[in-house]
Amino acid sequence: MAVITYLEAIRQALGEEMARDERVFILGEDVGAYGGAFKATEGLQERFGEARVVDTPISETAIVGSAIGASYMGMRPVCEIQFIDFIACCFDMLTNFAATSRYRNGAGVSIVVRGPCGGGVGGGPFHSVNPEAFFLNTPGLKMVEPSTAYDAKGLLKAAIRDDDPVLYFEHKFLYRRIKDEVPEEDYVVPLGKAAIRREGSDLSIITFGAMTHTAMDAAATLSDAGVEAEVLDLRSLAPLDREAILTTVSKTSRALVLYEATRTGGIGGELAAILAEDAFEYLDAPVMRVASVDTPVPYSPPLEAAFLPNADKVVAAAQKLVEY
Amino acid sequence: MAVITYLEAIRQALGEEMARDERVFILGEDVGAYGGAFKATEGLQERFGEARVVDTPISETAIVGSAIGASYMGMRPVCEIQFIDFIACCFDMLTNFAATSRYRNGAGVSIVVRGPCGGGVGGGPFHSVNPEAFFLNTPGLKMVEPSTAYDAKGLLKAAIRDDDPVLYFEHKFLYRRIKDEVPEEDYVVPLGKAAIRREGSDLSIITFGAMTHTAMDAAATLSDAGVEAEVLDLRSLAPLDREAILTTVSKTSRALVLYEATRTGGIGGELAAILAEDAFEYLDAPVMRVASVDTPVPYSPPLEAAFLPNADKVVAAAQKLVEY
Amino acid sequence: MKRHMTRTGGRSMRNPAVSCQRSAVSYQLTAGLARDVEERLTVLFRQSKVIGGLYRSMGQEGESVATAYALERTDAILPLIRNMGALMTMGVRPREIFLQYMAKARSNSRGRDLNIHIVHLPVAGAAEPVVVGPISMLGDSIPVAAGIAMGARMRGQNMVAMAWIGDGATSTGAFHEGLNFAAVQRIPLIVVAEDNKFAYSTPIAKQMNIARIDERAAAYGIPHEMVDGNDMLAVYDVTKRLVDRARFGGGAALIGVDTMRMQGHAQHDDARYVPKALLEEWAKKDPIARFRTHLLETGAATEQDIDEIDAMTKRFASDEAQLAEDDAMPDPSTVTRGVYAGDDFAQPQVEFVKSPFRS
Amino acid sequence: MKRHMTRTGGRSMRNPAVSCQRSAVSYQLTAGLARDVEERLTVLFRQSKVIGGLYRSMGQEGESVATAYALERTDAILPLIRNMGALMTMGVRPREIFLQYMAKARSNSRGRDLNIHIVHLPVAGAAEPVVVGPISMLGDSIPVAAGIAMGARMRGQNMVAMAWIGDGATSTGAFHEGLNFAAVQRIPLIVVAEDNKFAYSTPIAKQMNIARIDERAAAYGIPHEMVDGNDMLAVYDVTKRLVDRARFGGGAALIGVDTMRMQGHAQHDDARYVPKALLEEWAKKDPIARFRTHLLETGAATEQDIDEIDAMTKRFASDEAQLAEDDAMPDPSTVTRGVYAGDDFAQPQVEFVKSPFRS
Ligand SMILES: Cc1ncc(C[n+]2csc(CCOP(=O)(O)OP(=O)(O)O)c2C)c(N)n1
Ligand SMILES: Cc1ncc(C[n+]2csc(CCOP(=O)(O)OP(=O)(O)O)c2C)c(N)n1
Ligand SMILES: [Mg+2]
Ligand SMILES: [Mg+2]
Repeated sequence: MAVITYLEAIRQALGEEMARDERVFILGEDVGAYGGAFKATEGLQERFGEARVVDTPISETAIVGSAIGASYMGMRPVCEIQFIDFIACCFDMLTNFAATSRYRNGAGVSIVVRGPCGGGVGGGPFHSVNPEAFFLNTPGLKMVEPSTAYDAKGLLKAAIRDDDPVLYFEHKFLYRRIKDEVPEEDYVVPLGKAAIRREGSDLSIITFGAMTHTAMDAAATLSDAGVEAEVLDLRSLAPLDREAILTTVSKTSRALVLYEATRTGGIGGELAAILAEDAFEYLDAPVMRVASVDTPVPYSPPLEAAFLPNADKVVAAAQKLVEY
Repeated sequence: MAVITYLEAIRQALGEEMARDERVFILGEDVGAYGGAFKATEGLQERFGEARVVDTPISETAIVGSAIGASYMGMRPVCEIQFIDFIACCFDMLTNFAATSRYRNGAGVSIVVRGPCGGGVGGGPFHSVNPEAFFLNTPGLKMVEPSTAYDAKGLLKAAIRDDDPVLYFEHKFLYRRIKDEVPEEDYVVPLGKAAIRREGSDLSIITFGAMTHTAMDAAATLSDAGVEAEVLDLRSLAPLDREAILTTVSKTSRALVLYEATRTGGIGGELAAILAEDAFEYLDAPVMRVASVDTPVPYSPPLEAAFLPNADKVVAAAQKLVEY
Repeated sequence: MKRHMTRTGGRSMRNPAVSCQRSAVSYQLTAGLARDVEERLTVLFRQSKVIGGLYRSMGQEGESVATAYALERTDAILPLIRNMGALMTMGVRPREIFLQYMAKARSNSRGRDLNIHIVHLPVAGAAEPVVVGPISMLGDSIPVAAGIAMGARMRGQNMVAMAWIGDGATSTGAFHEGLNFAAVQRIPLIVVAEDNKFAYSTPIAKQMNIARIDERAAAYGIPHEMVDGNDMLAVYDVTKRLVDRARFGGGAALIGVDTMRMQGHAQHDDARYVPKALLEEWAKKDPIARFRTHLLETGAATEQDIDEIDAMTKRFASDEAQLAEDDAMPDPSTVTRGVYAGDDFAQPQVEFVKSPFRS
Repeated sequence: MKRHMTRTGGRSMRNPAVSCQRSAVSYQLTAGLARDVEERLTVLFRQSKVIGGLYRSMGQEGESVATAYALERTDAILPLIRNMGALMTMGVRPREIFLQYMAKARSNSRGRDLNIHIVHLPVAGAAEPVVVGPISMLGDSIPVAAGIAMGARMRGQNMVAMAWIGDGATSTGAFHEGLNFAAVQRIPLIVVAEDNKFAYSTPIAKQMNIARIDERAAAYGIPHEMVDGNDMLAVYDVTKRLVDRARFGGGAALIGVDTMRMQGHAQHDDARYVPKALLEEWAKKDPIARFRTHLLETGAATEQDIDEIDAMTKRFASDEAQLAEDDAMPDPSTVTRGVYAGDDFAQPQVEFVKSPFRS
């Protein structure tokens, strides 16, 4: 096993899938010789040629739309959105064309749309978004967001091999900060499966992406105070792993939902609804949401720090929850 | 008081606001001489001239973008999206430009974006959407959806006078089917305020738009069976009237959330989360969601009927809820 | 502007011999069939058997047929609502259209999607076209068309993709992004931009500030040409040249067709915003009547031949409609099926007819 | 392509007398100031005092200054990240830029938004420009610019809006929709399309298939012209003519400027994908050095005059930077404020300087 960064895991997944399957190709802005704004595609054009690593114009709708067309011809395109915020510019193509195609005419769309999401790096209102809730009400799309290098690689491979459109959000805060062990041999992390990152009996922290690490930090602090939190990393946001969610909450009877997007209208609502419906009998306390405050993502570090969830906020909420 | 249709109420609101305030103008596809696909702007170009009722190219991003620019110059544009499904084509302009402008630079964006939403008329996957959840995770936007002619007029006037971007969803099923009394004199229905449509003590049905009528039908049936449902019509979807939501649930201790969009990732999640957080102590049963099934909107009438919520489905869910 | 016939169908000075290999009569057949299918749909619409709106291509059948004729059977088409002619030309069986419009169980979309929103992705080696019907969001099929042709190239297929687009839809961002991308990548994509004078009620002058729709392509550095859309021979010639060019590596091109939508946007629209004089002028240039005259004058067919063709297409359209009418509505219990892979169920394949409508 | 000076600044055959009323020296001042402000920013960036990326306009200051010079003080500008020159020309006080880049409390966005994302909507009657900084989503400022000019016209103001856009950003759907709308509505919008050879790492040949960026406008039926972007006099002349035309009802126009981005996309980008020869070629055409030569050769200024100007702009830039450095960071407790009307709080207005940078 080698220890690699989250970013390197993504790069490896792309390279290995392209080597494995000649139908896989990459398109996006600056993905070629430059290797992408964050270097996720570095070296791939050199290795696989210009036909399979395509530098596109600044045209997110053309990127996703042409990927849909190519997938109809049996290809497996991977679209890079330079910052995931620009996925707003192809919202129509994704939600109306890609998501509905199989249902309408049995014409599956095997594309991956990936890009850096999330804040914490002073990116400001247009380079920091967590867009999962924009897409959660559109049946036909799948969504994943890894928190580890292992998952980054395994989920991306699963996404590329999947026959449905998959949005793959990679948290830019983790790119070079997170390193972990990744097997040499080929593996996938199946879509739709969450992972327990820490066992505990007093409350469940349900989260994903960069917030998984925040949850782990909070759990360590809580443990010092005698509170044992179980941390569930969702990994897949659509479909959600309902079983894993209900299992942890049936064990702990207390649920804290942690996500980095803004609070209102976020994925925490869906999680709360699932718990309200199916875990009502288990719950000894209200489901709590810890999320960013309801504003655009501010740029200045003190503002962004106040905006984002952090371990302290999670600890405070968790303590309230266990004292309930 | 005159009895007018929901559609006529919209037309009157537009005409009266244009007469009242010369900064109000309309732009959209076929809104001029033709009077709009559903005739909501009929007669307005004749009355106010081509400069104030502007037929645009098929360019939703230009419609909303130029409205933002005009609003910076002090105008109050009302954009018509021919079917609200096409709002996906200006998702970026709305969520990134309009929604953030005031927060970023104190530059308010006083625009209204209105258009027909919803199903039940055989419109198929691209002419039937209920898009509220797409926008619920974007702070800075307001959203309303009337269920009566009275509200259609009063909410549209409030939206036009509001200093923030307001998405105004009008349910096309109601256009000519709903008629009610509307005062002769000027009035507004304030944004952010829900309305109790029926009092009851056994459960609360929280809903809005066309589903309000479905809820009322269900409540009548339930009443015959001895179950008294309270029906809360949200009217505003952003911001939500938290107080009204908590008040009704504290009274009935049972909540059924009814919405026409597809179930997963819909506004019902946010409502469930609010109830989970703030009404946990009041609740005697799990919050139930009744919504459309998780598929694109199918076109054929038997499929669409199976897809949509209806009074029977609400009655069945309500009965489960009160028996819980 | 390219024109082969005089405006009413007589032989023009520049009229060369029919320049395609296929029999001229087949144009007449196919355009007539397109009109007859729509006529049947109009009857079904009046009988409330069509669900939702009915969009006619009356007056535009000629350009739609003649552009598609320039393709090979295994090329890709991305028609819009008014491209019944293209569908008929590629051999889509009329029953498919009736099934769709009546939202039947065995329609290609199984009653899930509207009118001509059909998709056909042939199995490898089949002598069938790729057909990707539109989604309603105008413009979106242009990037998708670019991707189809690019994907085919990657897979080593020598395929051309043809996409039709209305004057109004050329104002969308998706059109711009898709065609620009195709131009840069030299993708074999042919866009047929239909100036039919209106986008719903909006006259073309409110849609674009250029005199000729084909100038839209000037921003992309690709060949573009304007053609009399109601002159099937001229349309074919121009299109064939650009299709061949695309097929042999020349890249994308745009053909502007000058035509006229002779009915309202959809059946509910009485189109009173269209000046009467304009309709009268274009009525004289009806592509089917014009081609009939042309066939007679050039001796390619007799009155009797053509009457027989007319009777045949009418009968065919009505037989096909009947088959579709007899089909069941979808079973509501299927509504949740097939959103994701692995849950697919009985997908009706688009059927094609070969004869007598295409050589 | 319009060109007034020889490539290195000497008098060209076609060089007319300086055709603007304003003193030629002020170009030098303003372009120099733009460069000096960015030089200071680079220092602050190296000191980690700039938050996030720093985007330089090195090599492009000339076109940015000279286009803006063609506007009246009360017109509207919609600059992109590389239009420091336009901001200086319209008199935006450099401190505003430093405050923004350092994410300070009293910056126009109160630390909420990046770099030059500032907005100024003057109170009625103020002799100040409308300034609407970009949002990051490229292309979006074009429809907004159209709306500003349309809104101003509705309010009876005789205003021209000018928006800058990169070669890459002309590929966006928003650009197409916005400029097409402006063309149809004859909106007084001037778009300056900057061919600086790259969009991030992507060469212009992968962005568009046309030889000259101004051909993008051919699809909209508006006047378009290409100009040597590093020749300030030529840029001014072309722009002034089209601005005047727009102001008097002639509608939108596009100016293509031929220039070169002399540094990486942002400071983190070493731009090794840019051929050295290209940089060397363009280094000789530096707009500021060229204009210096021009001033000397025409006798409009002496070496000493120009050295004084240089010293003044450098001092001004560094004084302004200092003021901004001394400002506080935003108070985190304000984070939730001002998302909606009614909760607005202390909005720092953009400050303008009048002299000596504009007559
Ligand atoms: C993005 C988008 N906006 C609006 C519409 C609504 N709409 C449907 S057809 C139509 C007019 C289309 O005109 P044109 O492109 O000229 O095609 P034609 O109907 O004339 O064949 C409009 C506005 C749409 N389908 N898609
Ligand atoms: C819609 C959108 N997609 C992608 C980006 C990411 N991005 C930022 S700057 C840039 C390159 C811009 O190039 P160009 O328009 O030529 O302007 P220049 O930087 O050369 O001045 C890209 C791709 C963006 N800002 N907006
Ligand atoms: Mg048209
Ligand atoms: Mg550039």
